[in-house]
Amino acid sequence: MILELRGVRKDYAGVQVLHGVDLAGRGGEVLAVVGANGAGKSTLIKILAGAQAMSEGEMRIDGERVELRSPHDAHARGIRTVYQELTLVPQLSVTENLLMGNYPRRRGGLIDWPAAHARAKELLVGIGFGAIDPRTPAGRLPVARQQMVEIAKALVDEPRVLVLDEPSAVLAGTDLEALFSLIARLRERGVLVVYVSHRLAEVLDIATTIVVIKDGLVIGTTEPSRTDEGELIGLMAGRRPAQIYPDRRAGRGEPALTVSALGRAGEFDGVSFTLHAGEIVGLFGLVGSGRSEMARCVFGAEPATSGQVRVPGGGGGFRTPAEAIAAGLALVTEDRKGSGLVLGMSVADNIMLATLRSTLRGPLIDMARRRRTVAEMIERLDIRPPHCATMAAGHLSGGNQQKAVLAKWLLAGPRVLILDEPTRGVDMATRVEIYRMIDGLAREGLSVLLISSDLTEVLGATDRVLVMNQGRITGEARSDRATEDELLTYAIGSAA
Amino acid sequence: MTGRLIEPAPPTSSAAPRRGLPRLVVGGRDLTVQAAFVALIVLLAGTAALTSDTFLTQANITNLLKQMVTTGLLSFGMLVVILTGGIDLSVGSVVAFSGIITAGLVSGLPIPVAMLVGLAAGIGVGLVNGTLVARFGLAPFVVTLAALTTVRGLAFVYSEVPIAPEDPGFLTLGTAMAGPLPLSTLIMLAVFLAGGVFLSRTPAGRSIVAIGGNAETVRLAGINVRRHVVLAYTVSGACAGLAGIILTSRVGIAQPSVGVAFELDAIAACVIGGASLAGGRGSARATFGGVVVLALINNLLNLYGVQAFWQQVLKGLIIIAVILVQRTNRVRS
Amino acid sequence: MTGRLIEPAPPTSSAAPRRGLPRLVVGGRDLTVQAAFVALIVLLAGTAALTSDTFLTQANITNLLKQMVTTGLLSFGMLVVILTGGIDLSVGSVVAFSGIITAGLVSGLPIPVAMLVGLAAGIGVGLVNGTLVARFGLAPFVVTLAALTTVRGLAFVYSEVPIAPEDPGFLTLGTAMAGPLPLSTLIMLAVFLAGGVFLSRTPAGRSIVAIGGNAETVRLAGINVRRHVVLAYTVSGACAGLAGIILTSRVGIAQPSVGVAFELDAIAACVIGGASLAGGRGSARATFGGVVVLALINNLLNLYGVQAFWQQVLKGLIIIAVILVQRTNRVRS
Amino acid sequence: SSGSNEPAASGGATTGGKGPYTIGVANFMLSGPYFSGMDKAIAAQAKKKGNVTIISTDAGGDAAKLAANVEDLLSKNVDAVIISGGPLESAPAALNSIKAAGKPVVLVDRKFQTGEYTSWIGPDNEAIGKQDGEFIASRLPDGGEVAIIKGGPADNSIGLARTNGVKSVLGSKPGIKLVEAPAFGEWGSDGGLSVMENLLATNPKLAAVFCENDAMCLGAQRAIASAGKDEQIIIAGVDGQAEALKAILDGTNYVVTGLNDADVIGGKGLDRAVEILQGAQVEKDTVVPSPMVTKDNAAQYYDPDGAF
Ligand SMILES: Nc1ncnc2c1ncn2[C@@H]1O[C@H](COP(=O)(O)OP(=O)(O)OP(=O)(O)O)[C@@H](O)[C@H]1O
Ligand SMILES: Nc1ncnc2c1ncn2[C@@H]1O[C@H](COP(=O)(O)OP(=O)(O)OP(=O)(O)O)[C@@H](O)[C@H]1O
Ligand SMILES: [Mg+2]
Ligand SMILES: [Mg+2]
Repeated sequence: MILELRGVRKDYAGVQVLHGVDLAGRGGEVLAVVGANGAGKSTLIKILAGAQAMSEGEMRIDGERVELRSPHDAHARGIRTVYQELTLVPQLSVTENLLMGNYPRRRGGLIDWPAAHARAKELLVGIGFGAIDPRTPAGRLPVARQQMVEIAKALVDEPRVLVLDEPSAVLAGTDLEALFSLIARLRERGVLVVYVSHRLAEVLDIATTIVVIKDGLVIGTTEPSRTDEGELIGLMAGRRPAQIYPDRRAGRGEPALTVSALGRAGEFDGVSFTLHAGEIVGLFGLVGSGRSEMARCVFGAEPATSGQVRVPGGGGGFRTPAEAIAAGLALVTEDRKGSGLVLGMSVADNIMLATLRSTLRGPLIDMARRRRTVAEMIERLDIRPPHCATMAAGHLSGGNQQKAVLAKWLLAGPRVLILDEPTRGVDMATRVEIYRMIDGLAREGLSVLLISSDLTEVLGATDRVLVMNQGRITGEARSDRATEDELLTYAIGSAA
Repeated sequence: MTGRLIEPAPPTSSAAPRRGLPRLVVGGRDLTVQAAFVALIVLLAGTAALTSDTFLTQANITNLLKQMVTTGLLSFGMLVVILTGGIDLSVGSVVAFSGIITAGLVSGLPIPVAMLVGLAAGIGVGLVNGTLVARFGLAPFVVTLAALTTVRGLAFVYSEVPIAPEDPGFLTLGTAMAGPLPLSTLIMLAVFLAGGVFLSRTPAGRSIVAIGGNAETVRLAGINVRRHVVLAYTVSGACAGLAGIILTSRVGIAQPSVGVAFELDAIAACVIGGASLAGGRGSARATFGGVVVLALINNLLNLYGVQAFWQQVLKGLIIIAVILVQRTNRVRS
Repeated sequence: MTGRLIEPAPPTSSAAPRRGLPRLVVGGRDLTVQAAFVALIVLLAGTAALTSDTFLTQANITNLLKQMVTTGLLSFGMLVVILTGGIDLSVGSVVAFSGIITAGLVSGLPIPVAMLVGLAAGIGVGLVNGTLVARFGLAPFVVTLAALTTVRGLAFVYSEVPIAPEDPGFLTLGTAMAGPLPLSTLIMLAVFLAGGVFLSRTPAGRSIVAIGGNAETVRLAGINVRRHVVLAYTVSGACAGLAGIILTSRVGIAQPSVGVAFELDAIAACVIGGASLAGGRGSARATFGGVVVLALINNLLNLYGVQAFWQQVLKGLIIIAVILVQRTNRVRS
Repeated sequence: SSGSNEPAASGGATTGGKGPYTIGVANFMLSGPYFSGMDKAIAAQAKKKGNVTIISTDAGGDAAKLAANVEDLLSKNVDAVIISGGPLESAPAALNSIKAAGKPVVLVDRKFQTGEYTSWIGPDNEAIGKQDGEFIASRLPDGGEVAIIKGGPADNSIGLARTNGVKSVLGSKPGIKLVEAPAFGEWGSDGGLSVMENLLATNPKLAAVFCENDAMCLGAQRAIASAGKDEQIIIAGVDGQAEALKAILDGTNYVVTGLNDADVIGGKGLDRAVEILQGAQVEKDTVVPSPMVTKDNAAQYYDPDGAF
């Protein structure tokens, strides 16, 4: 065994998060850790990385008991970690991010930059990302590229244990394939890969061992050959969902939003589509295909440079989000932390943010009414913990944060709801709830645009799917007839 | 989240919580910070009362109440700006500017009109600051630093020499007593009360707090971020203008050189009250507590007859001690 | 990344690049900002040369060179602190403190020893500031604000009255010429050169820049963040100490009251040089440019005989104009 | 016109005859009514003369800036420099560079402790303090508590001289107890007000207060009035600020000030500089007498429309 954990416990300010986790892995294994949002996966990983101290328990490396006091200790023991959140320094070049602290030096101690860039290039080529220019500031790369830089960074000094916390959340298509082939090569070299993901299909694909964590405890250890998605979800959530995606009967109503020939220089161009009341339309594409930018332009968050957006009744061409909201639009952005929530404010404040004036009595907010409204939303969306209204939104787990964002927008009573990657980083059980919720909203006459990089989801949860590639719509298909291959062809083929 | 050292880590960080400190939880709310703060004030005041014959005399209490008015008004305005994640260094200059304008106009105009013009001057500076920050995206520190210089210059351009309005009615605002309380203190209290309600119970107030937490989220929620930022600087300008008028009325003479470094006390009061200079955290009540603590420190140092430069040395050390204590008590979970 | 209004969005944001402005790209690097900056300096100096007979005289150029020394030294130290995402408000007080200590010791000790002790005083203040910020997690603004007060007090505690060292050798540092350049200017240039190399070509320098970009990442990379933050404040303290010694030597007398508001000019120079107060962005070269711009502004206002108070008014306006121009030219995304 | 960078071999006047002259004024700080009054008086006198151009600079209270401003003035080739040094103890660098340029320098108000200057015109601050002290003593035949409010900071030797003057007289008078305020009034009315408020709280029996300038006295007077003690406490100041003269003239408890007339000193300072440029032999140090102003003679000095 390279790595063993025994009876690991962890509490945050008295709140127990891990209740005695045991874990063991050999070189050449891919140890997948799955579990619902808030189950404690990231906490476990931070302990492995030396970024958090365990409250109780022990860790052994090669059978020898060790205590990791800092990430540095972990590095010294050959453990490298890629965190769930991107940790690059955006202002610094890729080279600096990769080599941070370990630069080649000249005589006299000064950093030898040409040598450093060469070394960085070599590392990138080594993992199949030679296309990245090591001199670019990391913050200027698309997120998928940034994720690859994160991974390259973890490989700089050939670790024996590589810990990956949801690395695939921002990857798709060829990038994802590159990651999997990299993992395969690392296995051959005898590296232990600890892999956390909510995408059960890929877990079943690449793992050698699957560990299921629930509420801070290991409740099952299995192998891909002996289980399936349904069973894993059942273990994680405590009950097995009858069905992941609700049955959709495409009950198409009047047009609710018409986008014609919309474009924004350098981002996307000539995008046209119509959303109808009561339908759920998927928007598939590889990361970087311009979907998010397009959605932001429709919503008035950024100006379009060409084309039009219209809603029935003559409105459209929104210059600000406020105008879009007034016309019945809502946008759940892909970046919860950056543009979905005010993390330091209470859940109640976040839920009320788009409808601050809805509970006014005279010039003042009626606090009692506000409390009731918030309580209703928390109950309706089953946001947990149930008494979270006064908690800081940043303390909620990822899935519950996403629900809080949804609650905010549902209160605004939109007619068109745009969801940009609403299930990214969200566990399966919660996803099922979100799909159900979207379905319910559509049945009430809402029109939904679901942007997703997850093929199964985009086919399962929608009525029809649009596909975007390099800033253009390159295909459209009915969800009940299309195949994953068909969508991928639209998404990858050249956008003529 | 980019890590920054300006502030202790926000709640999402992985920083380990402090242990071992007893917590005071009432009705599910952790009151340790508030309790520690009240305890600090009681401790300061208690020590003072026990060790100085003078502290509890009516004269001294009245002094204390009067002397906190300027810092108090400036602090509330500063808080509003700090909540948006900004800062207003120009308040001291605005105090001088609005004061001298008001005093200059009293001879020609009815007193209330002159005062309104003085207030308008403060509001004007706030509007310009806010516009430069919100509309042109300039760093608040530099914008208001430039305003500090420019507005001070303008005060001198308006009048290089002090102006003493003759009309005794002009002195009412700063010197009259309303029952046991000085009128000016009452005005400051009213500003804090109204301001507290504004920040916690109006859409605009909530928006300002939220902007400091995450401006992009607020913008995407359909709120006009720019307008609210401008509003915040305008409130600060108005508070500074009001402070200038009251100070002039209290002193009976307006000097273009008044108010140097006033901004530092105002910022200190906010921070002692637990406001985060990164924005999004801070309350009117706690800021008022900060004002009281600062006033108590000054009053005590004077009562004990501590020499001026030792006062400086001690004041700095006490501020550090206060924020250290406060930080140790902050709930982080 | 939480959205904040302190700064224009960092490069990770989705903000679109500005269009329509001509860009100057050389060897794949966008030089527009640098070019605009050099253009600004050339413009200022050119206007001055054309409109004032005096500007290009050797006497005036020498003045200009001497006058930028204090701001220059303070600005470099300030830059290092700003890069970590902090700020150092105490530098003006440190100038007074180290100056008066050095002057006080000159009579008893050899001049170089006295100067070293003065420098050590500055370093000491920097160490304390850095420790309070890095180890206790206190907000840099408040820590150094408290230090501003305390250290000023200490300067007075050391000597209430100015000290004029009799030894003429003491004046060398501040007044001697090294060829065409004042010795003090040469020292400042050396600090900027060495400092530039430190920031761009040593692991410690890179760590400081990275900490301002994302301290958590740097910590996770196994780099001791605290130690580097302490180092940054220590560099600032050392620069301020050196500035205090040179200033005393230049003026010929040490006053405990010297240096009030010096921090503001230093911060302004950094920001004019494009440093971000949120940390992680800024360079020694550009900061030096900022120092030159500020010195030129002061020199020009004097050469044209602008009235003192109007100088203040104009200085603020020019600073705003400069950062507006600079912002318009900044490349984003 | 970049002629005179070379240090002249001998100090003193380089120009004879009647001008025209350019004279540089280096103010240490203008942000006080007394100092800006001085600056104006110099300019007014120059205008009266007709053939003198003034270039005025402000160092904003920064000694290094003062040195720099002087250098700027010299590089503009002014014929003479007037330094209004305010609270500045000494300015060796500025004086050295003037000397190196071979130009005459006239100090107004402030005489520097070290360095060479051509001529000084100013008040005797200690004498003003003594004068105030004597007057207070005469009004308190039975003794009493006398408060002192200083302007600060501690290195301000103008204030120190004034306070020392008062102390030297009152310290030896039987029955008189001196109470020095711990905090500084910072030379402004607002500071004088708060310092006085605190004094009143700690010392209910005060019979008189001396402030190092009139601005602080005006604030102190307001505090005394608010406390209802204007019958009990008399006030003594220094400078002759218009508002103070008016208060004395009106017969309030503001009973005395020492006239430190910026108009007179500034005007004489300019005259002195011009005389030197014209080659006249002049007195090195000239003390401008500071008459004591009380209710009896205040009318003679009070000019409601005067600048200061
Ligand atoms: N710094 C912290 N302070 C307090 N509670 C925390 C902290 N970090 C995490 N938690 C709590 O610990 C629990 C486990 O969180 P963790 O991030 O390990 O979950 P996870 O399994 O990685 O979830 P996800 O799938 O959403 O990433 C959650 O309930 C979370 O709210
Ligand atoms: N090639 C690129 N170069 C620079 N920035 C990019 C690039 N691709 C995407 N971005 C930016 O990165 C952010 C996150 O991008 P993401 O990869 O999600 O792309 P996107 O354009 O939003 O497309 P999609 O939502 O279809 O994936 C977006 O704000 C986008 O502007
Ligand atoms: Mg996680
Ligand atoms: Mg996207």
